[in-house]
Amino acid sequence: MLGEGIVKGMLETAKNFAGSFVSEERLTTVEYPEQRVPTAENARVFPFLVYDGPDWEAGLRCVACQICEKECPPKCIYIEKSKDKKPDYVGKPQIYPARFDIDISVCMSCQICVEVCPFEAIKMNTEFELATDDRFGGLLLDRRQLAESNEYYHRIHPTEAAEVDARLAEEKAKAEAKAKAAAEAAAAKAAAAAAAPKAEAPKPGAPKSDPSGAEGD
Amino acid sequence: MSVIFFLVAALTVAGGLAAVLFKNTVHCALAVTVAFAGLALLFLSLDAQFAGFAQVLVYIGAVAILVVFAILLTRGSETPQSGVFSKSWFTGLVIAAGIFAVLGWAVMQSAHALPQQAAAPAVTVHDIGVALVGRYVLPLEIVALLLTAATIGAVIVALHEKERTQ
Amino acid sequence: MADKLDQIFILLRDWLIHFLPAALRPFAAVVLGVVAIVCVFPGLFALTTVFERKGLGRMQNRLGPNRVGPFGFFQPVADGIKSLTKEDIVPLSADAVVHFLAPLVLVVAVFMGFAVLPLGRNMVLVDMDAGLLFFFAMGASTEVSIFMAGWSSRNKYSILGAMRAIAQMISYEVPLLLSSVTVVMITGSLSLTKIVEAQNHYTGVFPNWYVFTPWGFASFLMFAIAATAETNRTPFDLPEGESELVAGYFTEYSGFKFALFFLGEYLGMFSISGLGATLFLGGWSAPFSFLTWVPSWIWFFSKDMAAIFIFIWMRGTLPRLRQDQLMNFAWKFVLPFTLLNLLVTALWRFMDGGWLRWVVCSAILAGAYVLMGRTGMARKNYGPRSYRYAE
Amino acid sequence: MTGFASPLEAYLLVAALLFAIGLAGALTRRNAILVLIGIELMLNAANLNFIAFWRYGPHPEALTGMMFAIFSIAVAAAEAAVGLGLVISIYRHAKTTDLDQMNRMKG
Repeated sequence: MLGEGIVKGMLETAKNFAGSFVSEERLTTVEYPEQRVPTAENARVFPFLVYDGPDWEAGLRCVACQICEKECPPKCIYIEKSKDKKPDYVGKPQIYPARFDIDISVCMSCQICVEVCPFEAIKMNTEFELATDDRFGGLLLDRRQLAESNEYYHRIHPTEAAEVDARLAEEKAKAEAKAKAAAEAAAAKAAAAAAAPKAEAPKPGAPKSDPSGAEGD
Repeated sequence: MSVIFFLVAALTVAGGLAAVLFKNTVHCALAVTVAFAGLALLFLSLDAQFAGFAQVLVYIGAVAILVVFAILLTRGSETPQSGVFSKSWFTGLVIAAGIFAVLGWAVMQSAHALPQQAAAPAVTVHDIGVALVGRYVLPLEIVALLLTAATIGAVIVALHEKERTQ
Repeated sequence: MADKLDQIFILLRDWLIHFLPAALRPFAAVVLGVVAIVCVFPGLFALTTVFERKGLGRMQNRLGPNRVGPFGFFQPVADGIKSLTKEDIVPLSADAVVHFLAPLVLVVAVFMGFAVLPLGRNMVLVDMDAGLLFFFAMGASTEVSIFMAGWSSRNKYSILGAMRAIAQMISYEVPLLLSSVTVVMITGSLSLTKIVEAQNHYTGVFPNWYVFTPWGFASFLMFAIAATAETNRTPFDLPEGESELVAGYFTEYSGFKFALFFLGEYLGMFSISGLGATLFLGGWSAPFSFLTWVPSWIWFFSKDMAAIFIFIWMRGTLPRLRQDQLMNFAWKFVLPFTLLNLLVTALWRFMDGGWLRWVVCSAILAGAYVLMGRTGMARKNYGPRSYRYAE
Repeated sequence: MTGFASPLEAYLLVAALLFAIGLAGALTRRNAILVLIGIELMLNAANLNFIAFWRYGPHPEALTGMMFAIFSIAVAAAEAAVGLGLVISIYRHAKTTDLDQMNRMKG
């Protein structure tokens, strides 16, 4: 009969209307600022810079190699190398970024900078509340704003950070073993050629990893 | 005769004048709507409620809308370049002025014979209904027939001639 | 005491005007009535907007607005401030005068309709002999304002929306009038107060409302359909069709003029719901004889609000019709059915009281409804879709 | 306050003025629709006369003038519908509503 479907539909909406007052699970709305959906572990918004240790400036893993700057598709990363070197977290003197800016109004969250970084220095953040009332400089983040501790990284991406740490530790161990072997070899050499003038001993924090060699290229 | 009468009469005449003088056809249609509304108010001031409301319902609700529909269907909303008045406008104006002069003269001449004041007639809608189906039942039927014929006629006249266009 | 409460607004008005000299009193009484209507219904409009949004949300398992004030009830205040402070934009090519006048004409015409609605016992602004005709005359005037708005904006969406709105309003005005005529036939009066009086008595505890008769129920149904179309509400909201016409005839309106259109639409809903309640649901009369002690105006407003709730409910349920479906429905189903209903009403009027006329009238109407629904509104198989491209 | 001998005279003068305006419109405009508008104005002026005479006439209870006006309103609606239908039909045929260009019957 004409109008049957209308009545059926009206009953359906009436059920929804009454049901929404009775059962809470019908209402799927999350009232955002007060209630939040926990962010998924693999969520990514914009990049940040990881630092180790308590001091953000000293602990930055970035060595200003500028690979990310070159690879960035929308060219939103600006890096200025430092003139001097300073020891990185393992103590090896490295160039550090005197300036590291990311324009997140340009960034498209593609994660390529993270993929290409040989130092695990740049990672994706999950922070999305970045609105600002400053139209011109507000979305240009400098290195102070970008720097986040390794603990923070562990907090937002625990699985990934654990992998990264394991890899770094492995590389560090490898580098130390290599250094040790080199030192031993040098010592053996020195012992063998005792008559020869004293050679310069390799410094304790020798080439940390293979990519660092690549950086020197 | 009160201030209200003069205001309403001025509104009606202004609406009519504007309808005749405006260049844009849609403006003319809207102006004539004002004239229709003024006439409805004049009917009300003459204690003819039913006629006044029928006037609003038919003229503003139907005729004015029909007119604007016709204007838009005939692309008449643009002002034509060649002028809005016909070649023989002067003759028309003279005839209209002459008729107004004659009518005005006639009214003025017979003014003394017109009734002075009349008590407002106590006519209810019920009386009108009774008169419509009593004394005036034949005209009513004829009007019904006429309206049916007009509906059919208007549909046929304005119907798209499919054979011709395809 | 109950009588006092029932007439409280009349008594208040009389008390207020007794301070004035006798010559001014009738004038002041009218002014007070107008002021009351002009305050109460926009207030109801503000309340309705927030309830509509919350109710629609609930129907779609959402929460609806809940940010401004407790449970979001101050939302209309925020909306009002917003629309008042927004820039009033008039398109460069628009016809400025007509563009300005359109919302005013709409709101004035809609407000005029309230003048004849009996909001309670003795609570009618003008008790006109031809009240129903006046109401429909004012309703017809809104079409002009819609045309003015659409045409003066010089925007294709506006003019399309306006033409759709006018075509729809003209098509559905016929069944709207014809379904009201049945009530006039039985009551023998166009005065809305007389129509309410005719329904204000009881058989046992049940009221003699017209909706509880076969012809009255059919009329009420057709009236409701036509009224929904007349106020451009879902499922007949083609003139506004956000998804196709942006906002129809008020696309080019912003700020307070837009708010006026919005107000006009809701006031139209209130007035036509009030008319429906007056014609078929006994206006301000109580639904049971033992409830007559409740003030009459409470009944009127609760019936009005119930009708508004049904409007909102339909909006939450039904999708929009297509233009050809709309016109087919008006001319092939609603109009013939109301015409038949006129005949049935005449039959009811002249058959002797008793069960026979109930059976005969109900049978005719139900049979016609089923038959016309099957034949006229049957789903047609149009075959494979054919396309015509522009040359 | 007025120079009119009777209220009826004022109404008759307004009606005459409207009639003349309508006639002028019908005779001077080029657009067929505006000619129709002029005719409607003339009809309305006549209605006003009927109502005024009914109101101030000797037998208002007979409703003659009122009835005439009501029938005239009904007929005018039909006339407008048919007239505009004709205009639209002519427009389809001649692609114009300009009456000065519709001179094909001219010898």
